[in-house]
Amino acid sequence: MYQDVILDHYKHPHGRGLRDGDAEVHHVNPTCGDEITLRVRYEGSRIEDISYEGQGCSISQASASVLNDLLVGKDLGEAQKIQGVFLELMQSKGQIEPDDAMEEILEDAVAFAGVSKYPARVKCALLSWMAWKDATAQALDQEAKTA
Amino acid sequence: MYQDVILDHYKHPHGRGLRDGDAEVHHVNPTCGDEITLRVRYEGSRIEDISYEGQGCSISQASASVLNDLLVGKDLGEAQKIQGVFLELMQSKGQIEPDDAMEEILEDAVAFAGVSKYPARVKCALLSWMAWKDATAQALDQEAKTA
Amino acid sequence: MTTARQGLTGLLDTEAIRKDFPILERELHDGKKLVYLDNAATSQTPRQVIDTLSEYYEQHNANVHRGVHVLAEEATALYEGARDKVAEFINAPSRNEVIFTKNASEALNLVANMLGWADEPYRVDHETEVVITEMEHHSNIVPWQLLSQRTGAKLKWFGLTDDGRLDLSNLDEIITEKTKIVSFVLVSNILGTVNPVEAIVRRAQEVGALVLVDASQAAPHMVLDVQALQADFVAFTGHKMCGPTGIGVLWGRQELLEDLPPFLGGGEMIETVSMHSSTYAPAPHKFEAGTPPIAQAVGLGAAVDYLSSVGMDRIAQHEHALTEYAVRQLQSVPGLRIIGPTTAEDRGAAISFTLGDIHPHDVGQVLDEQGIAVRVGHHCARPVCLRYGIPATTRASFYLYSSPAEVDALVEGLEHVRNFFG
Amino acid sequence: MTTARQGLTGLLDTEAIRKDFPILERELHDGKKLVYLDNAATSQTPRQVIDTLSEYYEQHNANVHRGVHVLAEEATALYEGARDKVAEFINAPSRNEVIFTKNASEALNLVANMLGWADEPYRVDHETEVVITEMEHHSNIVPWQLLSQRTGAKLKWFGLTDDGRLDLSNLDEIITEKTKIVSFVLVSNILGTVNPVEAIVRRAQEVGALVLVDASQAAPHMVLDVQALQADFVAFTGHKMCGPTGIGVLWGRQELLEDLPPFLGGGEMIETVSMHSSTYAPAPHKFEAGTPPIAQAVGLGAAVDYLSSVGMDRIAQHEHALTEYAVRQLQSVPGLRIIGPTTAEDRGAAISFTLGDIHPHDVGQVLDEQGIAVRVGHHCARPVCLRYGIPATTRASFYLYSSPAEVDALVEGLEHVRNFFG
Ligand SMILES: Cc1ncc(COP(=O)(O)O)c(C=O)c1O
Ligand SMILES: Cc1ncc(COP(=O)(O)O)c(C=O)c1O
Repeated sequence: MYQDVILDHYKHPHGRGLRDGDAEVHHVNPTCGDEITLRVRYEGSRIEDISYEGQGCSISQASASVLNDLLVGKDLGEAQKIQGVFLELMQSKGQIEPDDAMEEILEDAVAFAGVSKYPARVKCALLSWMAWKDATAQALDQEAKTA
Repeated sequence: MYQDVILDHYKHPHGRGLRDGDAEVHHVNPTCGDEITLRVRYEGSRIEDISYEGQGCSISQASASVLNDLLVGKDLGEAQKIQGVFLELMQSKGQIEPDDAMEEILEDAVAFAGVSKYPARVKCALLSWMAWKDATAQALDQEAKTA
Repeated sequence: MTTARQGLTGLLDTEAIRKDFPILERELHDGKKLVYLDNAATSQTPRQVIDTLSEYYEQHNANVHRGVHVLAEEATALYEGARDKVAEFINAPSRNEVIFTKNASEALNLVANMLGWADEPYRVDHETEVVITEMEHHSNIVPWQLLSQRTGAKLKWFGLTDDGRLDLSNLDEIITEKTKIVSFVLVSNILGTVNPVEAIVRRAQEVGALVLVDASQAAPHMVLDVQALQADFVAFTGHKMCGPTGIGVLWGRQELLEDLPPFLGGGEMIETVSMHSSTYAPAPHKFEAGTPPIAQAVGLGAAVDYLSSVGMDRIAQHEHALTEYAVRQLQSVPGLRIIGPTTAEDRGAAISFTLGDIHPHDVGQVLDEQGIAVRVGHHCARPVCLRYGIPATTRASFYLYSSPAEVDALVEGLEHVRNFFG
Repeated sequence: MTTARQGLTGLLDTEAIRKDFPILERELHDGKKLVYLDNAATSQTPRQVIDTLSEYYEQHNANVHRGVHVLAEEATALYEGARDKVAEFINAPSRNEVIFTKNASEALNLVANMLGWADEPYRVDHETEVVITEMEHHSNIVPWQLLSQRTGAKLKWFGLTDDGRLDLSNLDEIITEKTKIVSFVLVSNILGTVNPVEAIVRRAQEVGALVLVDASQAAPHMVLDVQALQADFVAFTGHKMCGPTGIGVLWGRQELLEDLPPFLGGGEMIETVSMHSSTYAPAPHKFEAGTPPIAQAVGLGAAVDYLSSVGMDRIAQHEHALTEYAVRQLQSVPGLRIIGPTTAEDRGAAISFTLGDIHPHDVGQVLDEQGIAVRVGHHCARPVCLRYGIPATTRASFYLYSSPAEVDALVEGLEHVRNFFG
């Protein structure tokens, strides 16, 4: 499961650190203690930044780095589509062999395909993605209120 | 386990019915519902009568009949000795093969040797004997108080 | 005898089925073939289940959840896979509604305890009432007596009719606005009666009471569809349905399982623990404290597969035909009185009876000498014996491997008992 | 490595012992031999126990107690015989003091619940206190948190020293006249610490508090003598001592078991039941509601026979030697920090550690790829992780079949982990 891509992201995380954001969330995986604090900043429906701090296993840390890579700069609708595909891959119990079309969408994130065979680790891979989803909901909520 | 002797006592119980006594007890085997009401009458330390009414399986009923046979007319000390030997036999889990000496003491009651192999039935065989022991204790207690 | 058996339809090929059950080959008392008619107490275990257990210990044994090594993942997949199988077997809307317990008794106690510690609107306290019936197994009486002693709640019950059915004539007086829960048996283990769930559920829903169905004698013998039952909880036990001992099931509606407090505390049932406080995992784990009966759940999964491969509807049909035959044949034995319904209508395959004034212990013992295993006593339902004024009964109970020839053996055996004590 | 192993004395002939455990033959990940170092989570099962289970189901399966047929008598004799074996194994004064539960967690919950419902002088209520320690397994924390929430009793605990031992410096302030029960672990499943029972028991007796010892990690690994412990209750679990899942034990002093109220209600635990009230059977049956885990108790009996045939003192010696070797070798791995005592003194064979800042999940996963099974996480003892400021640990734990070669494999495996993430 430890693809080089994953190890690279783990050792050299992209976009790590907390910067300004519209909303901040803190997510914990109680069974293994993985933690992430994550902020999102939107410009309209465009994701300006995803910044984060966390501790945990290589899978959860690398996944946050990949998330940052993939979603920053994207439009919300596009990002949700990517998130949907990643979720599907992670819940596939190793049954999905990513094809070119999927690789086009998920880029480095296809490296997590092998993780989906390990139920105990799927939650690690999804931690930052769930945090992003939650933070986004809060940011939109806030915007709706102030609008 | 159903020796003819046991069946005989079951079908034609000796001394059945309630007559005058110094003490009366009512014992129940809650697991199978066997019941006995038993009275004892002493003349000094001599057992004048053991009378009883009961309902239950052939083993419990026959055992009461044998008890009546064996103990009525005996001196308390002698009766307790017999009771001790019967108890030993019943708790032997089929390991004791009654010899002549035991047969001398227990008479018809040796027929219960086979019952001792059936843990679920040992309590049935002992019901009346435990009732007799209890009634005797009460009778003696009473005598002590009135003396 | 052969003529009497004519016209029996819907029977299974018991000769084939019996080959799956090693114990049925046993000979007792110098060569008497085992005639096992004590299935309401426990069922026998097919080779498929025994092998599954051995394979579990020989190949996959590990503690479940949270493990990252191969064995832990295999054991977890097997254990959670068993939950899927059971969920499907009872047509549960969600696998998360299936809680593994050690037996049906723990499942029933679990509900009683949850309700004692629950918040409104579920809380059972001194202003509320709990309803059971007079034909319950002790495991569905004593937990409610304890709850009632400990909370002050009033315990009420439905009585029985002379022919062994629930007396629902006072349905509206027994189940009232004060009722918090109605707990009753789907199929009686002593009378064989199949109870009218719908009427009771309807009244319970009217007053907002919860319904717990004790399906210990139903799950092994008929199609059990928890959604069709419309109950809130359903309990049953593995060892009566070809499964191992040490495993039971509580099914409960998801919203309830979310709202209700835990019962036992410990490993597996928590989300996060500090010395000052803890939070609980979502159901079903919230109710499964400690290392669960892993191999036993896996074994129950295999049992459910086995039963499904035969078909629960076909098993029910088989038992119905056999019961019809048995009540008819038994009533031909002089002095025999069936305690419970005397026809096969709305009736399970457990038949209790008395034989003249021969004590059931004697009946059972003499049958045993002929290799015929029946149960005698009050069958953990003493109030039923009190109700019918008998100290105990003899009970013969059938399962998918029981055959008309075994009914005949029983009837012949009883003739022998009569002669013996005659 | 070979030189490092020199001087190891007291080891068992693991080559012979391993032949009894079919699962140890398993190969993982294309031909890697299983190195099973997750024994504190669950132990593996010897052929002797697996065969006993199969034989039970193939030959003797029946419900226990009250049956008059051969199978029921055999099953009862086997089940009660297992009680005798366990009683002897722990040197219980009486077989009636041995209660079968489904696991250690149920045993611990049973005591907490009994004390909540008990009469004086045992009753735990809002004026009283309950004492545990910071190194307890969640199964010995959450039941007391629940009891304390439900009764208002104050929950207190002993803290830990930096080197992983109980801090008893404030013994007299923690255990006071208000203390009703002190419940603590004999051997920690995360730190490996063996706790000083005597000092705690002495203080508890001084103030008249009951003592419950969680021996889940002790019973499998050392001579357990409940009389020598002088505790009031001792709990342990079958699956960690070569037995099946689904079976645990609570030992309790007879007078207490007589005085204390029942926990679960149901069949088997009653003396007589009417709709209005029930009376309870004497212990141990009072605490065994419903059909017990019969096959699992019988399997535990076989496990106890197996362990005794090897000798608990020799098993303890073996593990001591292995632990000594392991703590020494592990500390030679750069960046490895043992969480818990760093010598084999007063220490069991479970060794938790961290490896630099490599997350335990990653350590465990990469070890697994080499066929080495360890556990990672908080080991159901999260307060210990909080105390030492770590999210989780990797834990290797040994048993009678573990060998020095497996310690070497672990150390090599950890070197590989370091390189991989280095
Ligand atoms: C120290 C300790 N106590 C209690 C338990 C709980 O045992 P079980 O999960 O079998 O109930 C365990 C094992 O998980 C343990 O290690
Ligand atoms: C109707 C009914 N309910 C509950 C039970 C209790 O099941 P268990 O003993 O497996 O807990 C039984 C069987 O004994 C039963 O027949």
